[in-house]
Amino acid sequence: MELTLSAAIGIITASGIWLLLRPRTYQVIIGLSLLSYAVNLFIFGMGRLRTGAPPVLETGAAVDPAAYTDPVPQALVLTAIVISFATTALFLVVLLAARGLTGSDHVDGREPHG
Amino acid sequence: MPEAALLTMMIVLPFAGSLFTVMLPARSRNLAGGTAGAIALACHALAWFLYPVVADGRSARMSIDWVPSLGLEFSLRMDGLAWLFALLITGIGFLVVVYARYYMAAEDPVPRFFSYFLAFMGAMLGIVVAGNLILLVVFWELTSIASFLLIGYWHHNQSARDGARMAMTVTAMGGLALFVGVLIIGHIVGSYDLDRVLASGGLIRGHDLYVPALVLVLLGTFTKSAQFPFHFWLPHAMAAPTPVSAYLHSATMVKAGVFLMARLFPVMAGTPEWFTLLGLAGMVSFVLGAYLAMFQHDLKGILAYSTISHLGLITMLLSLGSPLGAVAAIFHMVNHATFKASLFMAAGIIDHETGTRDLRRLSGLFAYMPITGTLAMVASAAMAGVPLLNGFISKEMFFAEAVETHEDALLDTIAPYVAVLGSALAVTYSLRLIHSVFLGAPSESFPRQPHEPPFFMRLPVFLLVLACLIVGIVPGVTIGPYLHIAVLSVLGPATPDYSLAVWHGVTVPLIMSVIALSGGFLLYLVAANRLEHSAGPLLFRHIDGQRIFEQVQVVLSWRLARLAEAWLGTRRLQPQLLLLVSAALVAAFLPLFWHGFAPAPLSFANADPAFVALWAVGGCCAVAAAHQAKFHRVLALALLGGTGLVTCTTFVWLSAPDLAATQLLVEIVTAVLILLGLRWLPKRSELIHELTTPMSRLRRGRDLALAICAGGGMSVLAYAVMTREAPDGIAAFFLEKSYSEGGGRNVVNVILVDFRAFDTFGEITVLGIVALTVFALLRRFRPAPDSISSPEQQLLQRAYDEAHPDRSPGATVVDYLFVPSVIMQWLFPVIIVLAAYLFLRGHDAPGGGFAAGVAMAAGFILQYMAAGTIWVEDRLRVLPVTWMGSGLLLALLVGAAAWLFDRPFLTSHFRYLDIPFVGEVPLATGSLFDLGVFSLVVGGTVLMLIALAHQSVRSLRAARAREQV
Amino acid sequence: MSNVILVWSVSIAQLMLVLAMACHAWRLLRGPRAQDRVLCLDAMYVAAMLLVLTVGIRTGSTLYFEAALVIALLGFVSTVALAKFLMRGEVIE
Amino acid sequence: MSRVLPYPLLTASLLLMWLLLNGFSPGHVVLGLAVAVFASRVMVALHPGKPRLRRWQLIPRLFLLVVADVVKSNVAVTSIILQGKRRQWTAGFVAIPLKLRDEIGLAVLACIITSTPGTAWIDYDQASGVLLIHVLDLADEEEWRELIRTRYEALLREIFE
Amino acid sequence: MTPAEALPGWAALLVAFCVLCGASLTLAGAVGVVRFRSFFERIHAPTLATSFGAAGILLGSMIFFSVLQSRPVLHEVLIFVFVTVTTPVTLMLLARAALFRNRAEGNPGVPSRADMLSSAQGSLGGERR
Amino acid sequence: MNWLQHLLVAPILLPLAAGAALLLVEERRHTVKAALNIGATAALLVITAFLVRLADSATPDAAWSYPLGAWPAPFGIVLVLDRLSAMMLLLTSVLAAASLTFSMARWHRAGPHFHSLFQFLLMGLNGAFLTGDLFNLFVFFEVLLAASYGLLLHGTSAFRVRTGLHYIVVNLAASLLFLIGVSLIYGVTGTLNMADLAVRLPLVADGERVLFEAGAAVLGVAFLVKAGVWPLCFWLPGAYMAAAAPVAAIFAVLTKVGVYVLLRLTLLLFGSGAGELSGFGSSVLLFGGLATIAFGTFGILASQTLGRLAGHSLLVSSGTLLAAVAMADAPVVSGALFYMVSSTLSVAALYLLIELVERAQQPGADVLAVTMEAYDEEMDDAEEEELGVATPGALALLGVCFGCSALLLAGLPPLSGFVAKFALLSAAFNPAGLGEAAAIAWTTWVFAALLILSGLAVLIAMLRTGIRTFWAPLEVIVPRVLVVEAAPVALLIGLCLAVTVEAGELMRYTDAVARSLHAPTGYIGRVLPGSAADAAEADR
Ligand code: NA
Ligand code: NA
Repeated sequence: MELTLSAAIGIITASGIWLLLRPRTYQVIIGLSLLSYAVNLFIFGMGRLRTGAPPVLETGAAVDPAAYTDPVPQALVLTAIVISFATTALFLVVLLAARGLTGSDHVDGREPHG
Repeated sequence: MPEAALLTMMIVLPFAGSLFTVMLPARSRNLAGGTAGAIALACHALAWFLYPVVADGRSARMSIDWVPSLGLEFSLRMDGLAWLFALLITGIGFLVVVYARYYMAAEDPVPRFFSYFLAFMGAMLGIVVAGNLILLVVFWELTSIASFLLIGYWHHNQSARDGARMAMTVTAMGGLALFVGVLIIGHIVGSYDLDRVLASGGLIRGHDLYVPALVLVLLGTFTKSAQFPFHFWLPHAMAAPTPVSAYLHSATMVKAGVFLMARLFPVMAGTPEWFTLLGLAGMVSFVLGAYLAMFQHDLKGILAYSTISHLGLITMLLSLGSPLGAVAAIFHMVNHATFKASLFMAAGIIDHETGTRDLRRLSGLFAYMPITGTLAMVASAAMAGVPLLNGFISKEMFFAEAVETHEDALLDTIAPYVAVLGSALAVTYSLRLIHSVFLGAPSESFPRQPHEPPFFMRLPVFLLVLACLIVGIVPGVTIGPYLHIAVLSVLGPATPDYSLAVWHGVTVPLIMSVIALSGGFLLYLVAANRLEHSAGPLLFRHIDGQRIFEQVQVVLSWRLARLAEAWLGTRRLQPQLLLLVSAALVAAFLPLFWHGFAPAPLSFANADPAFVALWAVGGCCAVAAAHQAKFHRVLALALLGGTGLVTCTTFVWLSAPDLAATQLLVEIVTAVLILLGLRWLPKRSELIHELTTPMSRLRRGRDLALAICAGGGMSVLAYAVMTREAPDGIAAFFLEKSYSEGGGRNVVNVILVDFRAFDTFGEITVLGIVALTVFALLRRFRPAPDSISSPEQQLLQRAYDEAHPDRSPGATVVDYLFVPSVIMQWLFPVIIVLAAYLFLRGHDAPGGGFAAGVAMAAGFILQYMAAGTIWVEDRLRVLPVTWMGSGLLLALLVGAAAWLFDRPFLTSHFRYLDIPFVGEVPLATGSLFDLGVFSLVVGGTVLMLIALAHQSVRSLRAARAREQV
Repeated sequence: MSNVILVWSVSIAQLMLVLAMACHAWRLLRGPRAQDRVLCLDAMYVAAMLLVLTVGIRTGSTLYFEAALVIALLGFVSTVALAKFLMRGEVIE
Repeated sequence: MSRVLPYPLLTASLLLMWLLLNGFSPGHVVLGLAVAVFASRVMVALHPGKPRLRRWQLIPRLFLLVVADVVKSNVAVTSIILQGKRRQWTAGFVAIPLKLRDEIGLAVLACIITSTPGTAWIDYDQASGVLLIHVLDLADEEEWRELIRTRYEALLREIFE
Repeated sequence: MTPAEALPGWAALLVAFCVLCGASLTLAGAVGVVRFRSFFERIHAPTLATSFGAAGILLGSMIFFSVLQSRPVLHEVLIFVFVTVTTPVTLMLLARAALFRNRAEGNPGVPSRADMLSSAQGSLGGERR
Repeated sequence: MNWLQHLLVAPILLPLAAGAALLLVEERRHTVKAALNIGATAALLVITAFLVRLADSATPDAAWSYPLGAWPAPFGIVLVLDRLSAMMLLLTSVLAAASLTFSMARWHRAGPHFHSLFQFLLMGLNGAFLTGDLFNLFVFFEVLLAASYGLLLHGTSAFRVRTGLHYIVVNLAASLLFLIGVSLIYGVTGTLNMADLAVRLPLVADGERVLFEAGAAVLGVAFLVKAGVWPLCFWLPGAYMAAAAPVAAIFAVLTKVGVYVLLRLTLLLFGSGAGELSGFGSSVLLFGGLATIAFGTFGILASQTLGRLAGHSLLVSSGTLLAAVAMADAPVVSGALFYMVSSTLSVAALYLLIELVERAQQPGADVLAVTMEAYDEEMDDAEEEELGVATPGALALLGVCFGCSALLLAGLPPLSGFVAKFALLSAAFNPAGLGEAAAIAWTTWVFAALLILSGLAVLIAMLRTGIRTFWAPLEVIVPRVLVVEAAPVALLIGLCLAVTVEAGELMRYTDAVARSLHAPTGYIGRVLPGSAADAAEADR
């Protein structure tokens, strides 16, 4: 489980970084989205992996913390999801505006010469 | 009046006067001049009031705390040397003010001039009376600034601007060096207080840091005193109005440098380093200045180079480190100030009267202005060191010191010869000045008809020349006591016996004087004609100090800097990101390499084959998305969706139902958003392959390697942490208290709306801000020309509809959406119910305000897709900004309600309410807070989606408008 | 006993569902046309939803139901957007 | 009544949905009713055509019919897929002129055709009422036309028109 | 997996059967997606998953939870309804888009609108005859 | 709970409430919006000034904490007010007041929702300064960044959008690093509270400490991006130049957030009491800081426009601060804080001034100034007349302000820039205190040299531009300067003057800040009542 997820995080990160380093704004936005998946999974993993132990209490009786997975990283990921959604939307619009104003979808707003 | 008050007033008055005059109207010459003169005179008087104190051998002091923790005090301290200089500064200052009042043209905005002048005077006074080295540096730089303003007074002239800039750059640079030097002295001594520094001579000279400190201090003094090799700025400062030159280059500015050397003489002098550095600079300046002065055609040019030369003389004297040398140096400072000030003023008169300062055009002026001529001649004679004038006496002392042996060094050996040579050259240029300007046939070609200037313009010259004479004839009675006070304050117990007299008998110095005078005279006889017509100094003709300075400055401060900036930086995004990723990679792995690190052995235990397969799919999608994003945008988006889906499934698999639902919803909305945007991006086809050069392939290889490294790094870190025992952290608290104190069973949700509700607060604010930004950006959105027209598909379909008589325009799209839109519309209330469901059960089960809000927004967007913007907005009034504002305020109010119970912000409250027939209903303030979240999320998400969607409508409208025109 | 039955059957079912997703992913990559890809994405959503349900059965928890519900009701929204984009070049007119 | 509950059937369905989601309890009936009424009232704003159910008693018959057909076609399509190259099939389009005009009816027909593996709704021409479907295993075009028109269209027209 | 232990054997078998059936149908559909040669053939495959594939697993889930919690757990019905209602929307939109794209590129094998109308006309005519 | 304590959360809630309320006001009602914004900012100014007094009145190195939601730290989020955060709050609200006033001339109408974004930016900044929780810090970073994106793009233009894009991408990437760092730290230590982290660190096992270090390093990179360290700073000059003047002015404090956090965390977690972790990353900070100063210096010299010059001088000030943080001696830190106040105020003043100055310039004058110098072209060979020209009042005022900014940024006397440099260098040369013999490290020499040279570079560059703008033109374009535009510039420069005069008082304050940063037990004790640190504090 841990190995699979680590590998997955690595693969998504690598794909995301490859795209982040590309010259087209669309590649960058896809890259950032991939990276935010990777980071979300990473944060999530920091609470360690458990199956069948969602942090939703069954009863109001005394709680055994060991019976549930760590809820904190989940809360952090939720916050991170929202923020990355917002920033993705923003970046999208900025790249559209840049494309509109500069006429190019290159990240520098102009086609590389040569 | 107590001495402290006198001292303070002396510093405060000029600055106050400066502030006052600068506010006067441009034409109020008399008021401005009067103020300046009165202040100069007042300060002069103040200095005299302090005479009793300094005459006693004490020093007047005042001190106010400024930054006590750093040893910086605003302390003033007037000893003999300072007092003598204060007299000079204020006295000559007063004379220059009188002179300037008549010199400056009626149209000149004089108040500004006098304002700068007073500021300069204040700063100069500050230098001499500063009791703290840092304070001295402060005043030091102030003189640079004020002189910059004064030199650049006629700033519409290129030469004034250049001269001012050069003076400022060079002297400020020196000032900064001095600053560091002073810091080092402070470090050595442990204090910046002048008294303590002056008492620590041995400590300073013996310290490891003596040489750096000395070099830095000398950088300051040499630049200020225009000593070789920093002399070049001074001639160009002549672009200033002549009163400025008269002031700056006689008694003040340039004297600051030698003053400071005299000031630090007791603590820094007497070492070989001091001797060599000062001696070298002084000698070269002395001879070179005199040599260059000979060749000048500009009256002020001669005076400027002569100033360099005389300051070189003073520096040489100080270099010797002998008490007598110091005495002579101080004496010559005073003498030089008097005759040089008067000469500058005379030059100004000539310029003023004839309209030129060019020696080649001036001739026989004596006939027109005999009085001025006489005064100028006497002053020149003083400059040349003619007996019975003050310059002679100090020069005699100079010669006497030059022949003494101080150090066993070459410099010491050649000193007498250099002294004689320099003095001879001084005689030559003085002769040339007098001869060329006043003697000879009266020229006819003056721009203006010359005559004697107004009395008050002549008066200052007269007074100064008178001083030269009196001091030259009876030095012991006149200047003697005052000089002694100054000398005592510098040398203290080491003060030697010396006598100020015209006649000491036939001594070596006298012989040297004779040689110099006659040699200079002979030289002038021989070379007069050549000098008159020379195109510039021999050997130095092509060396233009200004040009070299400008070239160096341009190379260093422009070409080199640009190169460095381009080489060390970039304005392109990709290298920046490359650096960022590399930095992160290095940062994360340096500690691991450093401390040695072994992750847990790879283990396939509890690896579920389905899970592995799932990630095989997800990983492929990610890699493929990376591969395809350039040409196949839609495919990349779909692949991204695939990865996202796998991620969501993973969350489900690993006990995070909240995350799964939220991530799914967000992904759906994000996909729609990106698709909305895709319409405005340029078409890109795989057919148009960009040129692949070896370089670009290399770059891609590098990026790929970095990406793989970064991915591997993340894997290693993730694996390392996940395979370790979880720390005993804060999680247990949340699990234990969630139900009992937070009133909810969904711990994640309770964390979000209660334990860490503040995070949520911030997070929804981010969403709101972004929505506002998106809205603002899109309101001014200007699509690129090639994407303004409708998409190709729509054009084709419209053309088809128009070509077929049985089709109404737009029939294709109507048919296309006919049945689907029915379903999509009927799903709207269903989605509302779903949102309500997600919202209400959030506290106890997966869901919550955020998920509900996004679901609701998805419902909205579905309607937009089904029927178009106009259709929806005809029917639904969506006020997203209001939703956002209300949501934030609601959340805020819920949080703030805790204040009513004197609890911290966001303190929650919950209880189970027993409603008849309905049963127990949980009520938590957290839910209300969540309602605020819901409201904001709906508003924000919808605002973004709608703002994007509206672009199509806008361009449609624009297109229609164009068609109509 | 019933545990063994369930674990095995659900595990096998999960593997089958993931394989189904893999098939879809393969077609998603291969195309050849955009419509094929979009179709596969939609199908993947459904398969993922079923996978989520099986996770629920396997862990005996109804907490994952919401995720499945969300896919069922809203999963098609992005597919609709994609389809409209293919047809009209624009998602919202 | 129509102002308070503009779409009673919709409201009832939404209430049912609520109760299915939350479980049956008096509290949830009240709450669900509130949510359902609210959602229905939002629907008013969109002004969709109000569905008329003429003969709702035919719905179970339609349902059973559909289930039977879906089972059959599931088997058929699965067999086509699993037999692979050993089995030949011809896929093709069938254009069917429809008389059914009610949009809800058409939507239901679309659901039925789509849910049935082996048939897919491709296009519907509103002006002429012609429906284009795609059939995976197309033996006889006319047979399919008949099937759709007699089995489903007729029934749907009875229910909705 | 403690909760499953409480399940009677027959229920476990039933659930296993339903789930496996559903999963197999879904897999079959996916295989179809891979195997079919054209888009219009492929469009038939996913409906295996959305009809009986989903039904199987949903039924399994319903049985499982109903037995486990000793009360009818029926909310899976909703998922079925939603899938059934939403799938046509996607498929219709997608199919029509594909039709348009094929027509616009002039690909053979897809009927033009005129073909479609005339073929329908023919059948109507046949009826009239 | 003491009502004073509720005031701790006011710097966050007040802007939030104002920003939200502003959303409910119609876009066209500029006056109402402006009035609301001004009111909120003024109130903030008063509150933060009060908080400074509050923080300063406390016992030598104590802090006030505010547990949000009444959940005890480290579980809940806690706000912490100490001298440092109070000072940053006040600095922020001063800048806010100045740039808001300036924007009243025209910028506030240049695009929708300026006022809300402005208030949200303040909220983010204040939150970042107040929070005692790492993840909450991330959230406030995002708030302030999101608002800064919006403000940067305010009044859309091609250049703004182009540089804005770079700004956004780089900061998004940095935010991801932030998340990675925070989560790694959580994964290793199980806590998010900074003080709790300091308490738990010594208990972390060796193998895990390495992972913690990796997390801290990644986090550090994220902060360094925000602080603008070389080579992660290339986005900064362009983005800030592109921003509207009042926006750029308030952005002057954005880089300081990064520095603030680094300062806070370095001394809290890696201070002298941190055992093996003591001094972690300080060499990176030091050399990064030095390199940043060097790069900023080159950039200043190479800049063709004032905007770029201002941006690079921000880099210089960041570099200076980072290097000073790395030296980590209390007097240096104190000097650095003084320097931070002075340089932030002066850069902000310059950013405001640039817009006014540019109105007085012929287009392209800056470029011309440099090329003319470079190619030694004389512009006017006309006979030079020795006659002065009267300067119009507005231009004279701008000239004075410009001169003051030049002095401030170059660190020349008599303004606070000089005192700041003196404080820094004096402390760097005398780490053990003036008069306590201690060797001067070679890095200190480099630091001093760079600091001096950067000042010189500013001087040269600003002389170049200033002369060209105020002295050279024969025909003077008299810019229209409104009082609301001149006043904030004058205010900021006046504050620098006040800082100069009252340098002793400010240094006393920064000394106290530095002392308490170096003895974090007081901070920890206040955040975590009942912890070991608290007990130690009680013993003293
Ligand atoms: Na000698
Ligand atoms: Na002559």
